[in-house]
Amino acid sequence: MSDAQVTGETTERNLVETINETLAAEMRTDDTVRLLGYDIGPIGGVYRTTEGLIDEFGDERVIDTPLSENGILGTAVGMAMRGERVVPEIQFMGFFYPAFGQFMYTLVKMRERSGGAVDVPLTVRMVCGGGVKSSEYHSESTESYLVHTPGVRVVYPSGPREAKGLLAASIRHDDPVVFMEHKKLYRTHREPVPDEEYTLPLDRARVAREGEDVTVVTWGAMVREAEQAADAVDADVEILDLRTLSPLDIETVLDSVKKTGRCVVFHEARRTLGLGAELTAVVNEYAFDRLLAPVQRATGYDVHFPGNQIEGEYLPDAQRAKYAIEAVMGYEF
Amino acid sequence: MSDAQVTGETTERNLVETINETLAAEMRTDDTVRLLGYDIGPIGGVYRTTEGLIDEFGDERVIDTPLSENGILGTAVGMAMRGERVVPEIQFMGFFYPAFGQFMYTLVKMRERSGGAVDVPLTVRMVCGGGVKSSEYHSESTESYLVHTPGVRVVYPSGPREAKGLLAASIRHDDPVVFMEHKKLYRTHREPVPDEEYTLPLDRARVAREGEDVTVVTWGAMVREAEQAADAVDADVEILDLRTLSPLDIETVLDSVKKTGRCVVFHEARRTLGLGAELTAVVNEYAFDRLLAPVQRATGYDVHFPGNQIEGEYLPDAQRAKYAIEAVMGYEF
Amino acid sequence: MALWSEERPSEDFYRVLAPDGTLVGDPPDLDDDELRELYWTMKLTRAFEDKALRMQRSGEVSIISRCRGEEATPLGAAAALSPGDWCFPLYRQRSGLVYWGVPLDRQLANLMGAEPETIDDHLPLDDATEPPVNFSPGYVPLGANLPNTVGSALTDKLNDRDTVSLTFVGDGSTSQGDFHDALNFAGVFEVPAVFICQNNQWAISVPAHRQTASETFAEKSDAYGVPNERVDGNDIFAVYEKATEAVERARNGEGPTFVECVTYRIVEHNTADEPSVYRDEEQREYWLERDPIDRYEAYLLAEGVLTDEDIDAMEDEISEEVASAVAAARDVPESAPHRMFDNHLRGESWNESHQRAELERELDGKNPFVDWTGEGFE
Amino acid sequence: MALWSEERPSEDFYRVLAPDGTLVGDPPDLDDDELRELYWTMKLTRAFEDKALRMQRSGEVSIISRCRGEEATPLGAAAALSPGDWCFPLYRQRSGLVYWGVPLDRQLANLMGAEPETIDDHLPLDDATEPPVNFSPGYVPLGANLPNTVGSALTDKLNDRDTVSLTFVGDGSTSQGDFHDALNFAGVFEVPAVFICQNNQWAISVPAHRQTASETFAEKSDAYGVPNERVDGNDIFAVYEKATEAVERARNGEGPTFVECVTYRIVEHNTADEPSVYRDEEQREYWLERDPIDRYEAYLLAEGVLTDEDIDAMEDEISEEVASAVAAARDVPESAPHRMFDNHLRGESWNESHQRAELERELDGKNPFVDWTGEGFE
Ligand SMILES: Cc1ncc(C[n+]2csc(CCOP(=O)(O)OP(=O)(O)O)c2C)c(N)n1
Ligand SMILES: Cc1ncc(C[n+]2csc(CCOP(=O)(O)OP(=O)(O)O)c2C)c(N)n1
Ligand SMILES: [Mg+2]
Ligand SMILES: [Mg+2]
Repeated sequence: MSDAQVTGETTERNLVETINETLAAEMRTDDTVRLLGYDIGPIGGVYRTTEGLIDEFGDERVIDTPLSENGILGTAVGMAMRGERVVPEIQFMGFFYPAFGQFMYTLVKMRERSGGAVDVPLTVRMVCGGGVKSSEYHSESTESYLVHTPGVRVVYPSGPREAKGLLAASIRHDDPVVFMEHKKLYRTHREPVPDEEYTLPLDRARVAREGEDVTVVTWGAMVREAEQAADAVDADVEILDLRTLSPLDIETVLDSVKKTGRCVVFHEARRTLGLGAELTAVVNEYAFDRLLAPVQRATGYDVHFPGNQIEGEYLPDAQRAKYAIEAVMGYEF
Repeated sequence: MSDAQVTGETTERNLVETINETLAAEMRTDDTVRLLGYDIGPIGGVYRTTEGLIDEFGDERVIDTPLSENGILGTAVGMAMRGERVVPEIQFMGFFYPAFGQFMYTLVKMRERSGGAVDVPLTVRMVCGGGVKSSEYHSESTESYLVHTPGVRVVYPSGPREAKGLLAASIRHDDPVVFMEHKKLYRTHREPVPDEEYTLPLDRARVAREGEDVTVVTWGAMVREAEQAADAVDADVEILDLRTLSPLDIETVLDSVKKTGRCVVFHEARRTLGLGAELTAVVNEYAFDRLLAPVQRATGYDVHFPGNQIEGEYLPDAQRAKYAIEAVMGYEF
Repeated sequence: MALWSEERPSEDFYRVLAPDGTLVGDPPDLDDDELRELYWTMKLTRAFEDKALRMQRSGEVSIISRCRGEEATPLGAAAALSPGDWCFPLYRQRSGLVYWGVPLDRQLANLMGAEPETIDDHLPLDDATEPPVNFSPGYVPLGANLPNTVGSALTDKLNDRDTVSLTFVGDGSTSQGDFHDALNFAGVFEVPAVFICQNNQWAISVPAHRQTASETFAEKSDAYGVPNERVDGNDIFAVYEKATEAVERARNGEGPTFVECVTYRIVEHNTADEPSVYRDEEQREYWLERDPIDRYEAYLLAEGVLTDEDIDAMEDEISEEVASAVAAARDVPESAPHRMFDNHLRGESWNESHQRAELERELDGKNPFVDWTGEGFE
Repeated sequence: MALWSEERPSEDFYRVLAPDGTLVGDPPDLDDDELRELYWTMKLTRAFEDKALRMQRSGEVSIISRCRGEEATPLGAAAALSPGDWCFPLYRQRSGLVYWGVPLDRQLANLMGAEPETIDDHLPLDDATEPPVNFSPGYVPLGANLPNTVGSALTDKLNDRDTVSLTFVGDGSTSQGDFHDALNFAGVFEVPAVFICQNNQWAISVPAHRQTASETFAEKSDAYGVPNERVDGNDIFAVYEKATEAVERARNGEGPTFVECVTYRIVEHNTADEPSVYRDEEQREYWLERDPIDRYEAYLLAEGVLTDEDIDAMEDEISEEVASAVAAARDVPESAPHRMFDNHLRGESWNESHQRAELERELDGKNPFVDWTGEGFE
């Protein structure tokens, strides 16, 4: 579906169910789809996203591995080099870092250094995000490390409906993809998800709400916070759900900001070199004379993710978005 | 010295000699300074920066390790936790990635998660940068991965004179520091370096040249390219040599841009989420109504570092800086 | 529903105290007070963790991993240390911390999500409460403790000190690259370090036979020229004895040792886990019969080191100690939000002070995004 | 000046051909053509690399690592493979590549810094030149090849194919976490992989005894339940035989094998290195006497498989082959700058097309920073 065009029956789904069913559907239609990770087999994932899959597909399709993120990515890349559409799981984004070697040397680089001869058609599922009173290491949003890196798509759905089409597209795509799943979205939100299969483009932002006064660029769990902010603020807000963080859909961002003249970037990651920096720079470069106010960044702070008593004050929310919107609306030269 | 105040004798030095002599000087005055890395002992470093040190200080101060970047950082952190001022070496920044686990989990985080009880007073020397016809992996400038990470200082000298004061300050400082050494600077440039010992602040940019029309923010090997561009362009250019990339000296940047009204960020790293993005965002946020033109980023491209036949076209140089300066000088609303 | 099969590890290991509490080897040279202290520590640890579990169920604690059924391993290992030594624990070594007096109230406040600075403010350590063994902060990222321990031990070696550094690694965590780095560096530099492999046979849902094809975990250290031992990890005497030998070797400059302690995670991985989903919980019976406290209690009772009355009295004391820790931890106020900025870099950068001000404004209900000049909010 | 001491590795390993070329074991079952091909391959490799070294000295090649004196190891290993198998080489396995016909001109163009797309354009592979064994691109980051090899082998196992994946690891690179991951995964999943440890006793300036405290590299794989062999890496027969056995085991579903081949880096690490700075170059003598080509040549001459005239003729052919590779590589034009953008992501993102346009403008002498609207340059 190119965005809102899927018709037909829908079923209420949360994100866990959607991921689970989409994985199953892809595995049914393509035998080369295999899942790799720890705690994905009999336990069905610590968040139950792979529940039941080992029963249906067996332990040669749903493969519990030793406890090494680098081993998982390195093995997955080797499988992908041989044509398998592997879907490795990184249980928490905060535990991705030991795998940074394989990520940098093979996952994002194999195709380029082979001059296009060797593809790595894998999709790394990475569980991220805070707000569920977990420990600091379990709550990180460090997509900047991924987005600064060439050679990999970074996809980040804002809810079940997007997730279904984006995950199917990621698995079928021949580029390596990191697919981010925000754990707060797993169970808190249900929405109608089309029953029929569909894919969504891996390079296009979604206009989640149209408006004339100010553009809020956001993604993941922040999209719904942005919607609340938009409802609460005295301005006509356009919300862009980026969906794919790399490559960026700069065209859609620029079109929107040129229309509204104001922009807020709203994300959970730390501010310094968070994606808000890049978006601000791009808007500044190509829409400078249309800007009625500086771009503002409503983000997490430049600290290590704090303990759970105060994560609520760290994390951006509708209120913080509202402040940023009000600030740019009130700006005068 | 607070910048240009060191007086007395100077000697012509290149960067390799300066690093070598500064390490030796710090090791002489502080027994807890130890070097850790591979190829730092009898061979004296693949670029000869540690030449002779094992002869003077022995193999308990200059410690050749097994070939594991993660092992080096992890061991160094354990030593630093016990009060040693370890100076681990990462032979090439492109080989830093397997150590990203130790970097993220202990080096940058130990102090914060111990509530300040445990310090990690180490200085990681990291050899970076392109332009010497080496292989792609040996030429990377990926400081963004470091700067997006809280809890570590990132220091990047533009030449021998700066390097001496910054390296001494880094080693003596109680925060963990990554000290970046651009390999192109090692031997290409000699300049008078004060003989007396001095330190430079680890959070202040240097105004490398004063000017009224446009601010060029840069660092490392690009400073001298920026100076050439400034000489060649028809504008009065102010050049800021950042020296410390984290934490950023935002005050100096804003003061300069508010004065000149124009800004170019000039760096070797890839553009997307390169530090130019952050600097552009900060200038946009706090000096928006003083800007006479969009901030421009003269940078590397968003690709993996290319092979050595075409690295010259990848790398920014005086010509690229000049274009950017001319562009912002010529901008009209 | 798929369940993992289990492969019971060989019990061809060093054992002193049989599961029924009878001796099958020589007990270590400990006096009655010391024997009772080990018992007390295991009981207190179990009571404390069970309380924390209940507090998790009621929402006061966010998550806890218990060492129930594994208490003898961290305890026997830590007890082999001497004041001034260094210990680098993970999250499932509480009995070791309890032994050396890491205050329970501070541990609980941490489980309740307080920032370390808040704990230091409200439950400060002083000369009386500072544990005589140095404990690093607990490590959550698996494996990260291991190279740090080698660095700590190397420091002592290079400074000619006879301090020992001891650390732990789970069966699952032996699969991390950090394990390889640490054992390798330890062997090459012959550092005074002791590595305790707490093999409880599960890494969340993944059984040990999926972690490695080697027959034992102990033998892994051969690859690094590091000597090893393999012991019954539910036998406090066996663990204590081999850990003590390892600590002595380290202290005498004879280098590192790796000790595999075979135990079993009879409970959930942590409070977010439900093991019956992935394993046959009947296996627990076998291991419950090998419980480290039960067998040790049987031994102490049989030897007359303890009476049933002693045990009753101890249980009362333990209840009180736990209760007072709970009370003290509950008295620690919620951490102040600005704590999140503490202890990153020294000094206060422009960015840090600006963001601190933003947070303060937000908490005051003011707009934090209206400093258009970078000169601060008025 | 400090020099490293060397520790000579035990020669208690599998050997067929003594350093003087006499048999001390059973030679493999190879016919004369096959025997001559192995010889030819080593000679050609050496001549090619020596030429590349000279081209480096004259500035045509930026850097090269030679396998001089180590040719038997990669060759014997690669020769054990069959068409359709997979090989994951590093940078010091050229004899293996040469054996399977990876075109010399393409290899040289790569050493001359050409982008892979440029090489494909000007020296394309076709059915005639495509090597029958699949070679991955060479790996520079040490260790990274190892888990990829496991993934490749696992793929074949899961698809019930009898393909084998073979890879290499230097003595130094066994210290990387990737080594641990790969051997561990290989053991657990019993994959059809063969790991060749090319122990040339040096990692740039660091000797093998500083890499590990284990006695041999071979025994490291015990830690992963992976069987191992240790052979004279300068003995083409020994390497070939043990590699062949390992490949057969893998092909028969009997899992992975680790083979340590003991050799010596008699030359510089690469053309940026000067070994006399850190080691006593007199040690070379010992190893020069154990040269793999010399001993094999002596054997072939003694057996009458080769005559001196054959050798002269071969040397002429080799010179010609090298010369024609040099000529072909020199004919490859400098890579076009825009190649740097190729083969990152599929499709062309806004960013990629904009930056391509910027580069093009810059090359045309136009200002690339004057698109103020994002709508492109006119
Ligand atoms: C690097 C890393 N990856 C993943 C996790 C998530 N995790 C926490 S505990 C655990 C299992 C650890 O198993 P084991 O090492 O056997 O220790 P045990 O919990 O059994 O004591 C996992 C996967 C983590 N903390 N760190
Ligand atoms: C991860 C990584 N770290 C460092 C390097 C730099 N480097 C290239 S070769 C080499 C030595 C390798 O030694 P060894 O594994 O024994 O292989 P050899 O060169 O002897 O064949 C080093 C340190 C690298 N390529 N990759
Ligand atoms: Mg375990
Ligand atoms: Mg070597």
